[in-house]
Amino acid sequence: MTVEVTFWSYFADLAGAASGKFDVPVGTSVEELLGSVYRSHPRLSALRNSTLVAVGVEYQGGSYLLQPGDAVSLFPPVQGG
Amino acid sequence: MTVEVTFWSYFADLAGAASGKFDVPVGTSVEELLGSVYRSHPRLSALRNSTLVAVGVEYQGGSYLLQPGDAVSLFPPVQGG
Amino acid sequence: MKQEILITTEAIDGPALAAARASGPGMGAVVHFLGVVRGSEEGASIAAIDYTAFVPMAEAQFRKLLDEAARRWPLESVRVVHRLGVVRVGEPSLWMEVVSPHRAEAFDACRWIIDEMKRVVPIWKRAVPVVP
Amino acid sequence: MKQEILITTEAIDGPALAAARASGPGMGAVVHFLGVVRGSEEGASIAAIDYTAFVPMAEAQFRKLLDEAARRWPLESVRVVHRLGVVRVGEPSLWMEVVSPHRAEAFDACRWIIDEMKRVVPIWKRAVPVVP
Repeated sequence: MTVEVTFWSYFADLAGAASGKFDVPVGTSVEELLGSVYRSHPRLSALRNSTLVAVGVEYQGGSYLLQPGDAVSLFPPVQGG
Repeated sequence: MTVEVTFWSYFADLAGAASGKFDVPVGTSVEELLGSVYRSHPRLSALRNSTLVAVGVEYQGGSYLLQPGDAVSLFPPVQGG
Repeated sequence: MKQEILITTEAIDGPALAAARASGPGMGAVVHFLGVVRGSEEGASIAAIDYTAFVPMAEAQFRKLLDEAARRWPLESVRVVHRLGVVRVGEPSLWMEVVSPHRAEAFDACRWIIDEMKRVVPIWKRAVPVVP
Repeated sequence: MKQEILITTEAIDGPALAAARASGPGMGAVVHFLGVVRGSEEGASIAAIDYTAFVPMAEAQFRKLLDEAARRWPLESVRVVHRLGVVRVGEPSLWMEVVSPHRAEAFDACRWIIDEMKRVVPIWKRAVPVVP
């Protein structure tokens, strides 16, 4: 399946794109997907410890198993207010 | 000297007056003045433990020594807000 | 620190008061508190609360509190309005605004001023019962 | 509990928002918080902050926070407005209102929502430097 990954805030600058598409098997974990993302966008991997991951509009950890239709977002710490 | 004592809130109801005048020597303590007040207005004396005393616009304790021109206020716990 | 204290029988218009705020360069956080008369007092329905005050002392005590707040926290401005007379259920009796560089001190100072006000500012209330 | 969440590029008009508050019978305390853009960020002068957000997620996360606040405290209503885009120094980026029977829960809930917002609501800022 194809998973669309959106990069928010300065992650888009570091990735050189606002989003990317990744082909992964159904049931791939978020952690495995991040491995593919970091191979394509190595500048993002330096920030992996402060990276937040959402699937749809909910936060998810690395063990979440991706399903068809899932949209993934990667972003730095939030700064609202 | 004559000291004017003002009774605020329901202390005026208990005293039956908004204020009273008391003749005391210069240098009389607030505590001694209260003794005179309670003799004139015995219904106030039951509330002596929750009575607040001000001289002018400042709180004072029983040991404050009254001077000519001092205006004394007696009132129950405050309830603003 | 700028400070304004108003003890008045006029109705409190919170939005108009907020709109009249001067903006300052160090302003990062504004906290407003509005105390509103509730429909019951100690379990009984009421129509209003009638507030009275020893006004010169209330003003003096508020000034001392605001001076002390300015010593404790880095505040830009504090404004306080307390209404006197009959304040009907649903209407505000107290309005306060604290402006500071950051939110923690604005919240802390606002709560502290209200708590201290309820201890030292000579204002009293009398419930006005509902007339059937 | 009533709740309203608005994430918008429109300027925040705090007094107009406050004036639009519906009054409720259990309302005893209203706390407003206004977060204002300050003139410096990490020591450097700035002209503005440009806010961006992942809007659907920001709305969903705000909803979860307000639902959780309603479980923790007896609140009447919470309204939150966060501005996006370029917000100049001195202008508000965040407006919040918490209404409750008593002041303690209004202050506690307001602070908690802001603290949690800064942890989970996907909004980011970028300083806009002063152009000489």
